Amino acid sequence: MIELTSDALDPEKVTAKVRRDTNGAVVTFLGTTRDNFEGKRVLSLEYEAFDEMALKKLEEVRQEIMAEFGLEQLAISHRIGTVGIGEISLVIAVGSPHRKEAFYACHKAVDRIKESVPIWKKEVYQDGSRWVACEDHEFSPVDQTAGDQASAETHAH
Amino acid sequence: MIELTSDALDPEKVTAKVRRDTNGAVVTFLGTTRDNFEGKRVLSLEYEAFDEMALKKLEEVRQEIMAEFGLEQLAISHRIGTVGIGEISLVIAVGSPHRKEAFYACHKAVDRIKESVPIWKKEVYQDGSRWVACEDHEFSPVDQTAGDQASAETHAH
Amino acid sequence: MELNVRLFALYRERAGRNTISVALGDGATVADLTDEVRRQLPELAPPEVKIVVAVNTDYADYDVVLQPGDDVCLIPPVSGG
Amino acid sequence: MELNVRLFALYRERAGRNTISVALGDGATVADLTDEVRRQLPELAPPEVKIVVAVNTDYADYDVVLQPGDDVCLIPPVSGG
Repeated sequence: MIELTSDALDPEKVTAKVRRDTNGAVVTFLGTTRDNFEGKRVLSLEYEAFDEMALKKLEEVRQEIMAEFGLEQLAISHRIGTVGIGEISLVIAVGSPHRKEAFYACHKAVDRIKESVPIWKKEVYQDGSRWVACEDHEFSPVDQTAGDQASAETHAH
Repeated sequence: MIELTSDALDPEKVTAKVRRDTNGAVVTFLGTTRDNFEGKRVLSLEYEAFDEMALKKLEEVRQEIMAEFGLEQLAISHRIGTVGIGEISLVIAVGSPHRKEAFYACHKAVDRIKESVPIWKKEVYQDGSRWVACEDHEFSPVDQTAGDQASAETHAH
Repeated sequence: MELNVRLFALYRERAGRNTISVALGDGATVADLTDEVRRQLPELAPPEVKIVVAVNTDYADYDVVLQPGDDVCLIPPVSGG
Repeated sequence: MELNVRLFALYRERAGRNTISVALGDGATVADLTDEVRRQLPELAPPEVKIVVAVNTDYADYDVVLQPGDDVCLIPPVSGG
């Protein structure tokens, strides 16, 4: 149910993993690469992961969220390497008997992944690039240590 | 962006309608038919719509939600007729620059549809059937009149 | 005036037909219509359940005055999704 | 003990390499490690930014005592998703 891959992600495949006859709701999140950042045109994104730890942390997030909402189906696929504009970098699919839990669990899973999993994204511009820092999130961090960090700075090269 | 059809729904097609290079998030909801209701085995579901009004109300929900969350991409497909167990009866896809709005808008769209659009679902059992009544919802109803109704009763035939 | 009232789902099944014909005086409201419907078809809905009415594909309050030629539909509790 | 510390993303680029070698005394903690890293590579992070450390693929508090052979990695601000 956890995947880290340099291949293009297939949302249909990830969603299929959480479909069950006992479930009435499936909520899927797709993270897609945007073509702009603060008015600057983004050409592509490069994702890098600390693979062993990222897989472990993704599975931890998965287990925590499932336990928290009493769910049994949650699948996560994260892409690494170069991801073109408009392409999918992250797919999270949650299956649940009822929709409320599916929505909350999926939303929280995205937030947790963004704040606790060692994956980094670099925006590539015409005239340089920038490692993106963790976005603000609505749910309290899993690991407060990771939240202490200031934003990564822009640096041309 | 609004569809009422007796054909099988294709989530990929609905999601594609809301993908944009300016969007960083897509949230998709699939309503799927469950195989049980209060311990009773459900064989299939039959959806009936007051077509003209349902299409109009679906478009109203779409416009309201987009205005409320400042979004431009929201697609809804609802299936009618016989829907087998585990099959998809509803697809809602929301595209947004940021994930929070996408999650909230999609969740609210499902709730609004369930409380205000003239579509009815009948659960078919081995020994009878039952018209399902509107579920509880978290958001306040669009039209209070529709909320006044008591549950439909079970009736064998 | 004579109005053709359309029935759906639960109400269609309870009435055993798709439409009923209702005769109303000039200036009759939606409330007058549901009173007349309940007289004709007491089995449609228990007295404590409000019958929701759509006029010309919009939900209509009980004080709305009906016009000849209005498209009137009875809307049982919805359950889409 | 001598530890090979792995660097990723922003830190890797700032250091211009994948790993650095850090010599520490017995009983050294994660805090001692980051002090030593900052001495070797002051350009890695501004003083006000805490350097997050993973030991054996888990986030480690600053008072954790390091052992020879530990897998130590420096984790710049994450930004997956």
